[in-house]
Amino acid sequence: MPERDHLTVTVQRGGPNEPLRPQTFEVPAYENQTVLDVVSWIQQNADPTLTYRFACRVGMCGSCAMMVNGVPRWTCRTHVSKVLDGNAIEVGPLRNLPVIKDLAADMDPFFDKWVAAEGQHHPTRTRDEDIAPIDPVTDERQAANAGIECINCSVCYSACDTVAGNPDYLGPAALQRAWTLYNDAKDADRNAILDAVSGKGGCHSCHSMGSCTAYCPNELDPLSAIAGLKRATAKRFFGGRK
Amino acid sequence: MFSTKDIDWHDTDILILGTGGAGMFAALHAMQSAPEGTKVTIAVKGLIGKCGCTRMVQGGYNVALGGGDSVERHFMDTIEGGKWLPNQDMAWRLCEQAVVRIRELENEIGCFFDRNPDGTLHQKAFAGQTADRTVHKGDLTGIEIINRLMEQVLSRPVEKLQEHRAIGLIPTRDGASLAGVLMIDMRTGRFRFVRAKTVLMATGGGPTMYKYHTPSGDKSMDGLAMALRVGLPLRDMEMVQFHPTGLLAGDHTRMTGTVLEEGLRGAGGQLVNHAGQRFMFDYDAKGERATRDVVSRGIYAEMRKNNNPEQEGVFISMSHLGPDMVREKFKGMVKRCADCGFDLAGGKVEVVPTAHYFMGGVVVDVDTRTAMEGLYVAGEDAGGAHGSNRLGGNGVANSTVYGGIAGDVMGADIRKMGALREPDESVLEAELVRACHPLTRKPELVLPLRKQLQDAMWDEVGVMRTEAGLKRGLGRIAEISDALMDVGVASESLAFNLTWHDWLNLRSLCDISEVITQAALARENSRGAHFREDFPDPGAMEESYFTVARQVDGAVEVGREDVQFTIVRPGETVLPEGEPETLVAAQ
Amino acid sequence: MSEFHLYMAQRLSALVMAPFVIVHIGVMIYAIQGGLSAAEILGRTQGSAFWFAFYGMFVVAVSIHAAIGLRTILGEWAGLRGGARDAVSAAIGLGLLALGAQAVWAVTV
Amino acid sequence: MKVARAHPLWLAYLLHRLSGLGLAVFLPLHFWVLSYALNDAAKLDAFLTLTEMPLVKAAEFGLVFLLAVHFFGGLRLIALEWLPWSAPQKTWAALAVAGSFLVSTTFLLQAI
Repeated sequence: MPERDHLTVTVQRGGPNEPLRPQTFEVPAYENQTVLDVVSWIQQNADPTLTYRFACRVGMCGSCAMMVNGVPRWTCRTHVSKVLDGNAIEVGPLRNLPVIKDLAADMDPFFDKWVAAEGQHHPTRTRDEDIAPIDPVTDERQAANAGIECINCSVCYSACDTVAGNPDYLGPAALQRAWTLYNDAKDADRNAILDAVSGKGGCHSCHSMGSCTAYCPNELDPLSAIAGLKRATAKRFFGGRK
Repeated sequence: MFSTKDIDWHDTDILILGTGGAGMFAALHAMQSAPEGTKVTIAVKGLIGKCGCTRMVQGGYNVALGGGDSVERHFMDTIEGGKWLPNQDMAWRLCEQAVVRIRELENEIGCFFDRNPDGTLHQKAFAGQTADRTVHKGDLTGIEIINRLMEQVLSRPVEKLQEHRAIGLIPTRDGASLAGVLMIDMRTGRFRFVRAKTVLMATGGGPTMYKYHTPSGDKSMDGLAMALRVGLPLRDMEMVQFHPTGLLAGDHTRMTGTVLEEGLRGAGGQLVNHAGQRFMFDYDAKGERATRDVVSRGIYAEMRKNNNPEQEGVFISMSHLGPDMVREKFKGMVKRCADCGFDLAGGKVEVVPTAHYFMGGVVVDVDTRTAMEGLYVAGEDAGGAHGSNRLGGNGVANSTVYGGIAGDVMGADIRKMGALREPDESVLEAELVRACHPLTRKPELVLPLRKQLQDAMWDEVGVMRTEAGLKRGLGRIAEISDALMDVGVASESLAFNLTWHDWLNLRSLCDISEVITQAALARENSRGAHFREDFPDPGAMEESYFTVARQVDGAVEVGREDVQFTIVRPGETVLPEGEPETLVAAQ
Repeated sequence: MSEFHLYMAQRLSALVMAPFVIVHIGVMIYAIQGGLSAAEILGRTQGSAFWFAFYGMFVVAVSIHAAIGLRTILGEWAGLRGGARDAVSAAIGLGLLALGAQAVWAVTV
Repeated sequence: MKVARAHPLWLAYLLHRLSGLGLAVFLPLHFWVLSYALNDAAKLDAFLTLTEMPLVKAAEFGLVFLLAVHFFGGLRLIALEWLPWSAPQKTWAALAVAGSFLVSTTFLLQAI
């Protein structure tokens, strides 16, 4: 049993049409309790008007990311004991995205940038052809595999101060996706990828501050992926071909 | 409170409800097959690709790609796994088209599935399969499939209605065709009626009316509840698949019910009861490696024997395999447990059977068409392909295959359709009134009723069923259902009002819970996921029937229809003579 | 100039400056021993084509490098956007170049 | 809400940015002082004697420190971006700071 029977939880309320304000709740403490459970308890028992978002509950969908004590996290996979500051937790909507209401952020800018970074496969084959044999251990494939498990939760985007200062910046997740595709032997248009990440707000806007890698709940490394893109674009500039 | 004048009207050509594997494939195929200039709209209760269950697929994708395996073998496994209840034409099309769909996923959508050292696709065998057939990406196959599909959809000119919840299928005045779908724009709380020439319902099933359940939190059977209200026939509604090992962490946490993967048992994980003893060999010669339904019943029986409220479940123990080995082989699972405060590698974790997948659904043909013109259904909302039991790896194959088919068929059918249809205003109004009902009552907590329903379903309509229990269940569901109508929701602001949606979710769950229970009463034998303690025998395969439920004048009626053995009869096979029974090496 | 070209210009100017910085710091450590005097500095540098080229290139590189760096900071920290930001940073670059050229002229010619 | 971000790489970024900003502010002054030589060597001398004052010395130390920090930080960045590196970048960041301290301390010791 936990030592304390209540947690003091401060939740950021409000949205575009109402002023932002913190609101504090006393929430019963349990042994097995995630930050999502705490937020859910408030909505289900104390204040039915609280808005938040979640779906899978197990760290697969990336719907429930929020700022928890100043750090962007998947709330469904964050045990309360890991973030407790004394007896308190502060929860807010993800940073760097417009707030829809309370803890729910509008993720559209994040996905618009995913698309803008050419974050979609450019086919070399059709459904009528066999699947290409691909050696799983080549360096190229390893580089592609390194970032492939991103669940687009936007934690890195929210952690990044370059995004905060530069609204055009595509952000770590989109650029990591571009790097993954650039290393995918099946992708037909690698030049289009390099073009997409070389424009305004592209990979060259990154200052390698590494918050993306430091806070990625999946332990991925967008920082290195973005460095890879910088390297590839520089190489192309000097006439080097991949 | 609201009148139909408050509804925003919105027109499109093809409307797709849901962004799982079925919805997104439908959108992509509709873009390819429909005439130029066709407007395609995709609406979803959460965010595109984020809500729903395709993303949560761990195991993989069943597809026969040669090497001894064949579409015939995949088909036979599906029929035998479904205990001869599947619609054979649907099952055949599933197995046949999975081959095309997996190539599409790899070649056009850009998925990357795990490879063998020689570069070919790696395939493994799940329980109930007679060949190494399941294509996968580690144990996060769903994430790879959905992320790649999502990118393709986002980069195309598809209209996106996110956080739009469908609340009613609105037919034309004669009731023969669908005019459109009434929705709530959850972000603003406004009603929106979307007219379309064709509508695909791919909202996913998701039996979350059970105390322990695996599906995503947004799942609440809305699609099937809408189909029920509009009078469509629903088949196999008693067939709820339980996964044997859901995490048990108390009823105050959303972690409870989430799946601990099948592979743990396959790798030698042991199940021990409250007394610290292994028990699965008391129930099946394969022990922990028996199929999902058998292990679920074994665990359930042990739980009943124990009957200790302090320690409800049983334990899965991996530590005898060496904690380091477990940590390495099941990295994701160990981390997930650790994040939630459990030590899977070195300790033991309390587990319980958990409602996982819904085999039942709307009666459709092999082209996803329903009895109502303009309405198509694919994925977990559609019944028939799996019969009484779904094989691991057939779920995502089903949603992607039939989603794609639905897109093709809608794109073709729309050429024959003229103008948008006019809705039956009285149904539109009735649906509006229904959705607004809680806003006219005194606000109360919704959660306690949801917990009551989940307890009732678990106790009376769960892993093992009896006539007496099912009848008790009907009574309990009716009480909860009535009580819900007296629970109100504060109506000051309807913008992103989750509690209103909790109410609507529970409304759908109550309606479908009743159908599940009625269908379970109607099936007086035990097949696949459905187990009647008072009728433990499966009955003659030759005389297999499936249940069909529909709502007539506000009451649920369940009938039986004979299974048509259109391709193969029980006791026969479509495999060539001399084919070995299984190609999987014994473990 | 695209963002990419600015990036390359900044990285390349940095690489050009790297040896200059080392030599410059080294010379300063050497020169400061026993105190600085104008005569000592000028005696070393005036009329030297080497030091003219050295500091000339240094100044060109530093003007480019600093202007691009400040352009980023103006965008991210001062919220300046578009043409205004480009104009201010170009002015800073040109100003640095002018002042730097004047200093190089004074010290080495 | 206060944002938590004080991890080593972020601090390295901040140090690089602030040192660059500091150098950019100092540079015009530096150029202006040197330009005195054009007109009047004596004026330059008068300014240079100021360098004997402890405060000015400290300022100079600061400038060389900034230059060294920015120099090593920049090399770290280019290595990180352009070399297919694999070693943890934290090591690079630490090395850069240590190196710059070494250089500036040498300078200070020499100057005193």
